[in-house]
Amino acid sequence: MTMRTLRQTQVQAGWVRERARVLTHDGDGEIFKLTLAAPAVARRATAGQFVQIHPLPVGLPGQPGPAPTGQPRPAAVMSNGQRSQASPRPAALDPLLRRPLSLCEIRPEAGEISLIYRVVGRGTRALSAVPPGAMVDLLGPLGRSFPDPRAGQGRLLLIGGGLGIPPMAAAARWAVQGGRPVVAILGARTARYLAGAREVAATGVPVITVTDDGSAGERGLVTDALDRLIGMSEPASGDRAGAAAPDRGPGTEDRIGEVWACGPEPMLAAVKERCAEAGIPCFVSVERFMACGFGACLGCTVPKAGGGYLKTCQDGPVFPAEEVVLGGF
Amino acid sequence: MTMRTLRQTQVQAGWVRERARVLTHDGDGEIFKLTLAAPAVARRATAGQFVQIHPLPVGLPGQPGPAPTGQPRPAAVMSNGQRSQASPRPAALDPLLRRPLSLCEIRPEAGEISLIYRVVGRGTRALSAVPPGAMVDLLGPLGRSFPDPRAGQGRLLLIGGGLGIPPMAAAARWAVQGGRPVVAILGARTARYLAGAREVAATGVPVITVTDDGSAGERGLVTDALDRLIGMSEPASGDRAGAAAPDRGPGTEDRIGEVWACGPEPMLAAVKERCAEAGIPCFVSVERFMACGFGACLGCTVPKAGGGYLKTCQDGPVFPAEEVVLGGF
Amino acid sequence: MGSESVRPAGGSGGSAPDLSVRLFGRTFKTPVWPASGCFGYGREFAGVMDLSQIGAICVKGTAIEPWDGNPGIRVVETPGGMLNAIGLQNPGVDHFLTVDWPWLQERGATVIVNIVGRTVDEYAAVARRLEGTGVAGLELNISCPNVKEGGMAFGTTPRSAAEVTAAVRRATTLPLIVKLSPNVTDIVEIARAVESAGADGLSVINTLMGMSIDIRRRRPHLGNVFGGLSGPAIKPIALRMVWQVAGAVKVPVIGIGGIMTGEDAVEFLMAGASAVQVGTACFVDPRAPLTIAEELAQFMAEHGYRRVGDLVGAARLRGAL
Amino acid sequence: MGSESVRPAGGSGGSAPDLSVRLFGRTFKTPVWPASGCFGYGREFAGVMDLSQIGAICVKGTAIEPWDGNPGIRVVETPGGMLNAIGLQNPGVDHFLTVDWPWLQERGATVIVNIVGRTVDEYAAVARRLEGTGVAGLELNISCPNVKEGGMAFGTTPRSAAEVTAAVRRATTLPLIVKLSPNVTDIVEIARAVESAGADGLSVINTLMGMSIDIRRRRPHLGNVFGGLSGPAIKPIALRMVWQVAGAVKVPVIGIGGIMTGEDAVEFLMAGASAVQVGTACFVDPRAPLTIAEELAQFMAEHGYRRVGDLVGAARLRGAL
Ligand SMILES: Cc1cc2nc3c(=O)[nH]c(=O)nc-3n(C[C@H](O)[C@H](O)[C@H](O)COP(=O)(O)OP(=O)(O)OC[C@H]3O[C@@H](n4cnc5c(N)ncnc54)[C@H](O)[C@@H]3O)c2cc1C
Ligand SMILES: Cc1cc2nc3c(=O)[nH]c(=O)nc-3n(C[C@H](O)[C@H](O)[C@H](O)COP(=O)(O)OP(=O)(O)OC[C@H]3O[C@@H](n4cnc5c(N)ncnc54)[C@H](O)[C@@H]3O)c2cc1C
Ligand SMILES: Cc1cc2nc3c(=O)[nH]c(=O)nc-3n(C[C@H](O)[C@H](O)[C@H](O)COP(=O)(O)O)c2cc1C
Ligand SMILES: Cc1cc2nc3c(=O)[nH]c(=O)nc-3n(C[C@H](O)[C@H](O)[C@H](O)COP(=O)(O)O)c2cc1C
Ligand code: FES
Ligand code: FES
Repeated sequence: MTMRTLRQTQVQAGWVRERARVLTHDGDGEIFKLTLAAPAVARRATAGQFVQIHPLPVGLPGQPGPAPTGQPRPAAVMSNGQRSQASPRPAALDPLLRRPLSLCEIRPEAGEISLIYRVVGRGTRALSAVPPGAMVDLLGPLGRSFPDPRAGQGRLLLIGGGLGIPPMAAAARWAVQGGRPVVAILGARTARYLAGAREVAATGVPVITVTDDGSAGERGLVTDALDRLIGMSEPASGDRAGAAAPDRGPGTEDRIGEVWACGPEPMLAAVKERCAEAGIPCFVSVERFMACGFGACLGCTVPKAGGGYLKTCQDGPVFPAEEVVLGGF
Repeated sequence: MTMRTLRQTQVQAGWVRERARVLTHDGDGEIFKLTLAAPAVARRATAGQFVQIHPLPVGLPGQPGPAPTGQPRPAAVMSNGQRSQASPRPAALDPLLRRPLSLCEIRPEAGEISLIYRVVGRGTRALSAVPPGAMVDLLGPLGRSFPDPRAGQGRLLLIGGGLGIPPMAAAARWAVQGGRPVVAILGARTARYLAGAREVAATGVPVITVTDDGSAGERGLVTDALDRLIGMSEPASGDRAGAAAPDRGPGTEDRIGEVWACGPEPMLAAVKERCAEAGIPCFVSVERFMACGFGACLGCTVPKAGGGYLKTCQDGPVFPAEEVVLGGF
Repeated sequence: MGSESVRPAGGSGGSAPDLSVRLFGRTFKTPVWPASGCFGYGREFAGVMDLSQIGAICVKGTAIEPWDGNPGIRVVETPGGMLNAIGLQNPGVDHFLTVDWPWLQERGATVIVNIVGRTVDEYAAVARRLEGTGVAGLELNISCPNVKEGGMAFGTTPRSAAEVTAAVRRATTLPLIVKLSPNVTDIVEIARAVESAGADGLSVINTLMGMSIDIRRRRPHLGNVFGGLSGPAIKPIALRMVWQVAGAVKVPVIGIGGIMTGEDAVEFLMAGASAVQVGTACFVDPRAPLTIAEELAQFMAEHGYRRVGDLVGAARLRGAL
Repeated sequence: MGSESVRPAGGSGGSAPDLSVRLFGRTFKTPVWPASGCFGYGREFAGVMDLSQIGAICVKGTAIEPWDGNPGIRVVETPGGMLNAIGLQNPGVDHFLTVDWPWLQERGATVIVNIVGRTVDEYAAVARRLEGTGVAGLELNISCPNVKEGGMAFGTTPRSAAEVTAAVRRATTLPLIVKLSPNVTDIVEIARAVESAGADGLSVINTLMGMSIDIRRRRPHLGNVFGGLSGPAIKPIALRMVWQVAGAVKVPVIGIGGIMTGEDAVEFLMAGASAVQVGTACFVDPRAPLTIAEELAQFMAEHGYRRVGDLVGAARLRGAL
C-alpha cells in the first residue's frame, strides 16, 4: 500500500456550525473531559478530525447574554417583548478566537462527541468554567482524518503522547470497527497526564502505557516502546513484550504495518525518524495556533518537505510524516 | 440651616476592598436586584454612597479561573498541589473596569447590602450572569453620602427617577431612623421601571408614584408632583394631595424643607431650578462614567458652578445643587 | 439613566431598511464586506453561505508571482485581538485568474482584489493583469515593505504612497481603493496624498504593528517577531482614523478594524465611513459579513434609518472638531 | 503539548528573588511603578497600601500653573481598554511642592514627577522648580500639544522631541526620563533623538489616540472627541515599541502599556525594559503595583530568576531581529 493511496483515504467532510449542549463536564482543575450533544458534528466526523470550539455564544444575533451560566440570565429581548438598550449581541472578547480540540470520542449513534483538554491559557480556562446544560459553539468536523484503517496493511500502531492521547480513542474505535489489528502506546510525563488512556482502552485495543517517571505503566519514553515493537515485529527478533499485545496472532498480522502518532512535536519527529528507518508508513497529527481552523487565514502553516507550506487545519492536522518538516513548534 | 452646614454633614468614609458573596440575584432580564454579604462595606456605608463592582475576581493573585459560574471550576493550583502552566491570575478583560452602583439597602446589622441595576451594556450584562453563591469584587463605600437628615429642617422630600429610585431606599431608611419627617416622589417611564420603589415603601415613608404613561400611580412627571408638593407646603395653598402625605402633622413639619434627588440629569436640572425658585435646599446625586471611582483618574468630573471641575466620585456623587452645572451628561 | 435615543429627522418608516450602497459607480448589496486576508478567495466559506449575498468580497492580498509567506508561528491571540504574521502568502494573480475568479464568478460573487507588491512595478503589473476581467475594483495594500526604500512600508510616507497609487492609477481603469497603514504619525497627510494621486476610495485601516512574548520559552511568539494587530482591541484607533480621514478627503472611506457586530459597523458609518470591512470576525463567525449586515439592518429599522447613507457621518453633525 | 519551560542558566536558587533595580544611580525597591495619571499624587491609595513599598510613584502630569482639563465626558471603556480625555487637569507644580510632596515624603514615598507644558519654556520652568527638592526624577510627557507647532504633540517629530528634552536637560540635574508617544511612524528615530538630547531613560509608551461613538446619541462619547487608549488592548503595540527602542538606545527603557499581571510585566522585561509602569490596572485593583510586583517575584522564584536583570532582554537573546 503506498503512502499516496493511504493519503487518499483521509476523510475531509463538509463542516457545519453547531451549538452544542454540554452533557457532562468533569475535571480535576487542569484536565477536563467534555461530552457534548452535537449530532451534526458527530454524524460527519472521523477520527483525527477536530472542532473549533468557543465557550461563549458568539456571532449569533439576538442570543441572550455572554455568559453560559444558567440563571439568572440576561436577555436582549425582555420577557415582556421590549428590547433592552444593551447591544443585542455582545461580541465575544475573552477568548476572542475559537480553540481547536481533537475529537476524542465520536458517537454518531447517540449524536454525541467528547473532548479531553488541558487548561493551559485563557481559552481553555474559560471553557473549563462552562457548566453542564450550557451551550458551546462549534465548527466541525474540521481537517483531514487519519487514513482509512481498512486501507492499510499489517498491525496498526497508535502512539499518543500527553494530550495527543485523546484522539487515539476515536482512532482505536475506527480501527477496531474496521477489523484492523491494532496496538497503542500511550505515554505521558506522569500518570496524571494519561488523560484519554481510559477511553482508548475502552475500545478493547491492547495498550502499552509509558510514563517518564514510571508512575503508571513502564518508565521511559514512547519511543522506547516503539523501538521494542518495531524490533519485535521483525520475524528475526526474539525480544517480545508479551503483555503488550495479548491478542496478537501469528504471521503478518503481527508486523507493525503503519503508525499514527499524536503528541508533542519532538516526539512526532522521533517517531517519524524511526518509522522512516524501518520503512513503516507513518502519519502524524500536528498542532499549530489557529485563527480560523478552516483554511481561510493561513495562520496554521507547517513547512512542507521540499519547500512551501501546508495548512494544518485543512491539509492536516494528520499528515503523512514525510510530507512535513517537524520541529518548528 | 445653611447649605454649607448641611454639606459638612455629608459622610465620606474610608473605603475598603471586599470580596462579597452573592446571596440573592433576581431579575427579569433587564432589571436586577443583587443582595450581597459585604459586612465591611455595610458597616461603613451611608445612604447616597456607592460601590465600584466587578463581576470577576480581579487583581487577586492565585484566585481560581475567570468565570464565577460554579462548577466545574478551574484552579491555578491543582488539587494535588501542582501548579498549572496557566497564568495564576488571568486579568479581567470584559469588563475591564469596575462599574459604579448606588447602595440601595444598607444593613450593617446583617452585614448585607443590596443593589438594583439595569442591564445597559457589557458590564451590567456580565454582572447579571453572576449566580448566587459566587463572589463579586467591591470597592466601597465610595463618595459622599446625602447630608445627615437630622441636620436639616422641615419635611425632607426624596425624588427618585428611574434607576435613581434605588438609592432613595437607603436615604428613606436613614431619614426615618433619624426621626426626620419625609416624603418620596418616585417616577419612571412605566411601572416596569419603578425598580426600588418597593424598597423605599418598605421603610414606611409615604410615596407618591408617577409614571410617564400612567401605568402605575399618577400619569406625569416627578416635577408635576414636586410643584404640587411645593405649592402645597406653603401655608396659603389649599390644593393638598392628601393621599401623598398621610402621616403629615400640622405646622412646619409639613413644609418641604429640603430636597434630595437622583435620576436623569434633565430631571435633576428641573428639580434644581424649582428648588432654587422656592428657596429650598436641594441635593442632587449625579452620574458620570468612572474609571477608578476613588478620585485617582479625574475621569468623572462635573463642571463646578463658577468654573473648574469637581470629581463625581469623591466630591459627590451627592452635591448641593447650586455647586454643580447640570445638563452635561 | 438619561441615555435617550436620538432619532434622525426621517422618522421610522414602515418598510425594511435598504442596505445597498452606491460606490465607485456601482451598487453593492450591502456595506459590510469581508476584509482581505480573512476570507481567502471565498472558497472556505461557500459551504455555509451564499457568496452572492455579500456586498463585495475583498480577496487575499495577491501578487504578480506566488509568495510563500513567513516561517514559524504566524498567529497568536492577544487581549481582545490577535497578531498575524502571515507574510502575504498567496498563489499569485495568474492562479487567481485561472482558478479562483472563474469559480467566484460562477457563484455570482462581487470581488475586490487586494493587490500587493515589493516594487511599484509589481503593483502595476498585478493591476494590469486584472484590467478587463470584470472584478469590481482593486484595493491597494500599501503596507508591504518597500524594497527600494529599505523595507519601510509604502504606506508610511506620503511620497511613496502617492507614487505607488499613481503608478497603479495609470495601469488600470478599475475603481482604485487604497488601503492605509495605521502605523503613521499623520494618516491624514497620507490620505490626502493618495487621493491626489488618483485613489477612488480609501480603506482605513490595516493592522497595527505589535508583538507578544512567550515568557516560558523566552522568545517572541511569532516567527517573524512582529505581527499585525487586528480585532476589537484596535477598534478605537481605527475609528479615530476613519473620523480623521473622512473629514479630510472627498472620496469614500471604507472603515475597517475590530468590527464584530452590527453596532460596531454603525459606529464606523457614523464616523464617516461609506462601507465597512470585517476581518478577524470571519474567523470566529464565518458568516460574520452577513450576520453583521443583518444586525445593521435591525439597528436601522429600530432607529428609523432608511438608507445606509442616513448613517454615514451622522456623529459628525453635532459635536466638536 | 510540547510547551516546556526554558529555564535560565542560573538555576533556581533557594533564596527569594531580589526585586530591587538600580537605575539612574539609585536603587528602587521594585521595578513595578504606578504610571502617571493613574495614581494621582498617591493620596487616594494610602488607605489600602504602604506607599513606601512602591518602587517609584509617577505622579500626575504637572504643569507650571494649574490646568483645568477638558469639558464633557472624559473616560469610556472600549474592548479590553479604555479611552481618556482628561486633558492633563492638574493643580500645578507649586501646589505639588507645598501640599503633595511634603505629604508623600512623610510616607517615605519615592516620587518621579511627570511634567507637562505647552511650550518648551513651560517644561523647563517646571523642571527648575523641582531642582533640589529630593524627588527621584522627572518624566517628560511629550504628548502635550506643541503650541508653537500648531498643536502637533512635541513627541511626534524628532526635532521637537529633542528640543524640549535638551531644554529640560539644561534646567535640571535630576534623572530625566522622556516618555514617548506611540502615535508615530518611527518611534526609534524619536528615541534616538531624545537620547542624544540628554535623556537618562525612556518611558515607552503613552496612550494611543482613539475614539468611540455613542450610536444612540449619535455623537462621540468623549467631550474632546479623541482620547488616549490604554489597557490590555494596547499591550502588543507597547511591547513591540519597547522591543524596538530597547534595541536602539543605551539608556534604560521603562515599559508601559496594558500591564495587568506579573506575567505581563515579565513580557516587557524580557522585551528589554528595565522596569515597568502600570496605569489602567490601578483603577481596577488599587494595589496593582504591589500585586504585580508580588506576582513577578513568584514567577521569578518558580522559574529560577534571581535578579530582575536576569529577565531584562531575555527574549532577545535567541530569535530573529
Ligand atoms: C488540531 C488541534 C487539536 C488539538 N487537540 C487538543 C486536545 O484534544 N486537547 C488539548 O488539550 N489540546 C488540544 N490542542 C491544543 C489546544 O488547542 C490548545 O491547548 C489551546 O488552544 C490553548 O488555548 P488557551 O487559550 O487555553 O491557551 P493560550 O493562552 O492560547 O496559550 C497558552 C499556551 O498554550 C500553548 N498553546 C496555545 N495554543 C496551542 C496550540 N494550538 N497547540 C499547542 N500549544 C498551544 C502555547 O504554548 C501558549 O503559550 C489541539 C490543537 C490543535 C491545533
Ligand atoms: C455613582 C453612580 C451610581 C450609579 N448607580 C446605579 C444604580 O444604582 N443602578 C443602575 O442601574 N445604574 C447605576 N449607575 C449607572 C451605572 O453605573 C451604569 O449603567 C453602568 O456603569 C453601565 O455599565 P455597562 O457596562 O453595562 O454599560 P456600558 O457599555 O459602559 O454603557 C452602555 C451605555 O450606558 C450608559 N452609561 C454607562 N455608564 C454610565 C454611567 N456611569 N452613568 C450613566 N450612564 C451610563 C451610556 O449611555 C452607555 O452608552 C450609577 C452610576 C454612578 C456614576
Ligand atoms: C490573518 C490576516 C491576514 C490579513 N491579510 C491581509 C492582506 O492580505 N491584505 C490586506 O490588505 N490586509 C490583510 N489583513 C488586514 C485585514 O484586512 C484588516 O485590515 C485588519 O485585520 C483589521 O480588521 P479586523 O480588525 O476586522 O480584522 C489581514 C488580517 C489578518 C488578521
Ligand atoms: C486616566 C489617565 C490619565 C493619564 N494621565 C497621564 C499623564 O498625566 N501623564 C502621562 O505621561 N501619562 C498619562 N497617562 C498615560 C499612562 O501613564 C500610561 O502611559 C498609559 O495609560 C498606558 O499604560 P496602561 O495601559 O497601563 O494604562 C494617563 C492614562 C490614563 C488612563
Ligand atoms: S487556522 Fe486558518 S488557515 Fe488554518
Ligand atoms: S472616577 Fe476616577 S476620579 Fe472619579
